[in-house]
Amino acid sequence: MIRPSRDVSLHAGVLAALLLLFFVTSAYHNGNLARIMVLAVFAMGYNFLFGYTGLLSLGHALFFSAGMYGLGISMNHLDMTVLPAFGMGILASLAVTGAIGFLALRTSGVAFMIVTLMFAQAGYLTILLFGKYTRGDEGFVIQQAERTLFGIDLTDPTNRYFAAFALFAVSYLFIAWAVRTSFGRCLVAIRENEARARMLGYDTARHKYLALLASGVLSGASGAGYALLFGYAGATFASVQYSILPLLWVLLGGAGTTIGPLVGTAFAFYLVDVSSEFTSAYLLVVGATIVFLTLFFPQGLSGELRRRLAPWLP
Amino acid sequence: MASVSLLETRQVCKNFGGLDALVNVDFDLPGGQVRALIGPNGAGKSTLVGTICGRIKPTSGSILFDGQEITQMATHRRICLGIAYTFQITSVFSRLTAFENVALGVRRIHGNRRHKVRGLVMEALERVNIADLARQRAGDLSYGHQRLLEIAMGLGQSPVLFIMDEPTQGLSEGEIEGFKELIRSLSGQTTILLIEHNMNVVMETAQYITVLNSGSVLAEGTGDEMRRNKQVQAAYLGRN
Amino acid sequence: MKKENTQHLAGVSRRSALKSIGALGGAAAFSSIPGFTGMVHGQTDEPVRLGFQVHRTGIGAAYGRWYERTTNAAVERINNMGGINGRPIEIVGEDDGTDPKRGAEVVEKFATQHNCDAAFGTLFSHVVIGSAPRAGELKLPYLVVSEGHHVASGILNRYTLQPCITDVKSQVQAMAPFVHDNLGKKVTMIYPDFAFGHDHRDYFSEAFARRGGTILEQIAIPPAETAFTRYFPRIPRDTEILYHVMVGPAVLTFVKELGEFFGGSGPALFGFIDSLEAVDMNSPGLEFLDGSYFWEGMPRYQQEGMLEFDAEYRAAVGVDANGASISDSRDVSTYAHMFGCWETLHFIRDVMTAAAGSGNMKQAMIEAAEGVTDIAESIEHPQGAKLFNGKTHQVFGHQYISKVEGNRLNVVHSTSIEDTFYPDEVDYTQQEL
Amino acid sequence: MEFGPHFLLATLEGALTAAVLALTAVGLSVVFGIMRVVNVAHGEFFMLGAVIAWFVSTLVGVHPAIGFALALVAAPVAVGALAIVADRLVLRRLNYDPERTIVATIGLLYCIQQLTLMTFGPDARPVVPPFNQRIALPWFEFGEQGLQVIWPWGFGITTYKLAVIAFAVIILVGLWQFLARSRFGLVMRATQLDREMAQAFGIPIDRVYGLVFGLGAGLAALGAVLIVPIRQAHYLMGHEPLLLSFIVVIIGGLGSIPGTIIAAVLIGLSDGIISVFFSPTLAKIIATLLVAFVLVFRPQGLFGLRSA
Repeated sequence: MIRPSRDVSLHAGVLAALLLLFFVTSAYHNGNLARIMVLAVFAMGYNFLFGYTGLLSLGHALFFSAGMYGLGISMNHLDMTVLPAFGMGILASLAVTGAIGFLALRTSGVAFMIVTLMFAQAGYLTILLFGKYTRGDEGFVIQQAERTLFGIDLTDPTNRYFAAFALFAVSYLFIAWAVRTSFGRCLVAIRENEARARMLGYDTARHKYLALLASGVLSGASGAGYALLFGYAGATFASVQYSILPLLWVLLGGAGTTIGPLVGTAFAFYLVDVSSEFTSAYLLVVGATIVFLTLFFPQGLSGELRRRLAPWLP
Repeated sequence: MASVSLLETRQVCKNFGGLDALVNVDFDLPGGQVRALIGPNGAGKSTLVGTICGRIKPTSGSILFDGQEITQMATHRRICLGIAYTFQITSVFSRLTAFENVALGVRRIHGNRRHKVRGLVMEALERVNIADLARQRAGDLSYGHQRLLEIAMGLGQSPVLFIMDEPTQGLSEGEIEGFKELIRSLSGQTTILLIEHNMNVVMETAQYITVLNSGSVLAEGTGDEMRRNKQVQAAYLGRN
Repeated sequence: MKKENTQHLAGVSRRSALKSIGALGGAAAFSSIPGFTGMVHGQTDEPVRLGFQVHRTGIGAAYGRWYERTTNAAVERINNMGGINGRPIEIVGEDDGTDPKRGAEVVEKFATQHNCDAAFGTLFSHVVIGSAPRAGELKLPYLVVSEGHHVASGILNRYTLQPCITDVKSQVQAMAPFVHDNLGKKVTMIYPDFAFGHDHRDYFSEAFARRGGTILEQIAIPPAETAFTRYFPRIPRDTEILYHVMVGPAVLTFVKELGEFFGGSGPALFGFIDSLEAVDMNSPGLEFLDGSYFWEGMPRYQQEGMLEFDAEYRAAVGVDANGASISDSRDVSTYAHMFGCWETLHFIRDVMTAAAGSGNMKQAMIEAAEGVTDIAESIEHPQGAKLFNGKTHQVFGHQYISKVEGNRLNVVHSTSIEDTFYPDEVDYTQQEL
Repeated sequence: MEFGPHFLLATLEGALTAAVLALTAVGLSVVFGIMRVVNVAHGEFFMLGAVIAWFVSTLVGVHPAIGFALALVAAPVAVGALAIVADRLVLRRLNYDPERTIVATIGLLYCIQQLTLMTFGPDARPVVPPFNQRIALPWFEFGEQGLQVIWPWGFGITTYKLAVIAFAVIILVGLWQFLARSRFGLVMRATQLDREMAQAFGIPIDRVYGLVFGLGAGLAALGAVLIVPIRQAHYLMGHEPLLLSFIVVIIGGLGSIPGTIIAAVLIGLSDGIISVFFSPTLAKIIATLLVAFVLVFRPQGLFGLRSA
């Protein structure tokens, strides 16, 4: 099969490159990369369910915002410090994913898409309903002074970068490891042919549930990380748009590949960022690029790389 | 009295929207035997093995495996007891390599121990003579090779009971010979339940034959007994 | 956690007495700040770069277009008058998609990529709140034109100011006396079910009750709703005044369905112009609004004998006497809000002028701004005189109430600045710069 | 307002929502059912219908009724033609791969929105209805003098809203007949059942797909033209009809046109009726969860077959 050394060197290379980029790029790109790394965790979580397990959810904004509000509300209303609040973010996303997964996984295919979409919409409206605590669409700020961890000021650009890097690295290595385990390979089997996987003796329902939990928790970690590092929580992040974005990032970057989500998130970010500098019609550029990519890079950027140059790409 | 049967079905019935597919089927399979399940089209062969491996829930009756009641047990748990099943319609993971197809079953039993898994997978592939195709995508294999891969997937699980639904369909003459060889080499180690249309294969491999007709057991016995059985002849000739 | 500061505006009466000294112009107010007078060295010809966060796409796009036109007009005027400390203003405009995530990214880009001296111009509250933390961390003066109560509520930071447009809390509470004394005692409120609407609900209800009125019912409309008739039966029969405010693309539907629902026999209406901002009063279906009242931040239709700088401002921006584009009379501006960009740019010029020569321009700008108190009515501040509160970073000003008469809005009342005061909720000057 | 009239009013408003939703959702349903693609840009076709209606009715500038009548024909045709072009240039080249069409139609969505923003602008623009009379509705009550007719405050509907409901019903019945009886309908059903088989029988699949995509988009545009005199044209208006029709199609059961219509009526009415009993946002939450739970316990939709 695949020689492990290439995998390991790819993962090490990606992480080393991200570390190196901090020292060679400008403050502006540093800031962008910190953001991209945090959001790539969201995309990786999404990819774990969609790219590896084959379940297309349209409700991940809810898992992201569960983490975001879990941290934000714990800090602003319960006066928690960063670490326990981050734990609350994780717990909140775990609880929300656990409950929704229990119901939504009774369905599959398009019904799964709609059920997750509906639960996420209900979640979004619930955030508005409890505007007293969430400040609804307007959201709230997590004060700069409170965003410190072990005495480290997370709002400092360097610290922020490395905090984002740490979150990214942990998630990335988790995914890289998980997809190599027999659990991860079974997810791929479920994606390819669930009935057959069951007939090989795998409890596919349990596998899907665990995959959804992992996916939800990674999304929640990303949401909590975003709120923590950028100081804001708001209902916008629970809206449908933020369920479609990770799908888009993953498909652009390459579904079912470990580096796809990072590639896709970075690509989408810079596509908007660069094109909006040249034209106010940047959405047209973004839209046309997306259509172009789907026509000529059917498996996403890193999927295409795998197909053409590096079939071993995990 | 302690049961010597590995598999027993008791009064199994299955009704599909008013249509009786199985009627009070009592079926016993002793451990170590190679058994063929034959019968005309629509006799209920696939339905019966479906209820055994859990793809189909029986309307009534019970199924025992190794003395354990498994009628309500989830499919994957039955498989974990040592039942392997190859599909009638080829159902491989077409975008994964042949190696990975077999490895999935092996890993479920042996965990993710790289060398152990590699050894068992290659062994299974070699037994069906497609070891040289291990790195190919299953979907790119010829139909016959996909059928053999299905069998290798079952072998990889070292099953106690190996159920094969029309394994020789689509195989070439040479491959059928190899298949017969394989069954003979397995007999004694593994209990095999074979649904088969190719009478040549049945006669040469099965120690015992069960004939199913219109959802119930028509006759059981050795190949020679069945050949002579008037009812069996009628069932087949009546259709032809 | 946010500290409640119940201290009242110090010296309010003295400051409001200064209102009459309008002719002094903007820069006069700063002369009393020590250390900032007459320091003009360190001047360069480099343009002053101002990051302009524009709602070009998304639900704020109708506002964004007019904010951009107003901004361009103000920049042209300021540059023709010699710019800031002799340096021309260069606007670095970038779309934020009316999205808090992109908004924060854009602010970051202004600070670290474009080396802007300040950022300004954001309207939608969620974009302001999403972006402000980044502005504060990057120490980039961030001057918003939003109406939100976010700045004055104390949740933002020392680098965020709202110097030229009043906030919803002061607007809303200033309406209560007029509504109570002239329109009716029993009010039903309809507002969008998000923070902006909740501010209306909370602050108006409180002020109206203080005045002795009764709130009969509060009807919150879910966001992104496109059909409204089914909610109107919740309006109690004995409602004397229906208080309405709606934002977003469906505002016209809302107002039209309100008219169709009552069919000419409903309660009196009092609304915030947000319900009809950028909407032509001659639009089909709005006839029933005749005789109803609206709050306006700045009167859309040119008024006889008031707001003396209004005409000049209209000409500069390219808006006719009816608040529509000079080139297309059906293209109605967001007149009640967009003056904020014009005034904010002049404010930036004045504080940067006052801060000229100091080592850290951005810090000096904030300090200079915090020293501002009175803002006189002038061509630079055509909406009217204002009083800036350096502690809360929020400006206070006049509010206008207009009546719809023959498809135009005529001002019937303007509040005093004092009507809009409320106790301070924060003292940003206590925060580190 | 008293419960009775309130309930009836909410039902009437729900019926209006249902009528337009049915048209839009049937458009999505034929695309989804036959081509098996999720067209994320469906809402943008709806929006374009409204925008074109505005252009046609304002540029023609004669009597509003004539402009509107013209828009009723021009908008669906133009939008349908555009969809056919999009099918030919993009979807066909993707071989209707489910995942890739999602991404490609997201791209189309951005393009259409931005182009509309650049030409039509960001404002909500009204279209004058061809006729619009408010009809006050009566209510019956047992008072002291026995059964009385009362005219509750605000209890009414406009003639135009009633006409929209009627018109939508006519179009849907016509469409149903067309699909059930015409040759094209037969070809469509054959394609839906088995693409390969249909191809083997000499059905030009590519052309059928193009026409189906055009028909779907045209129906969305037609729904939009009908609603635009009530709800204005705006470049972001496609979002809600997309979500709602998507839901309706799944609840109705994939590819079942009668199922889609019944689901549209159920969703439209329940959205209206639930709003009578709960505070507005809570009503939305309940309506949303209701859809989720219907699918959790009946994943094939209300009228779909289990195997689907």
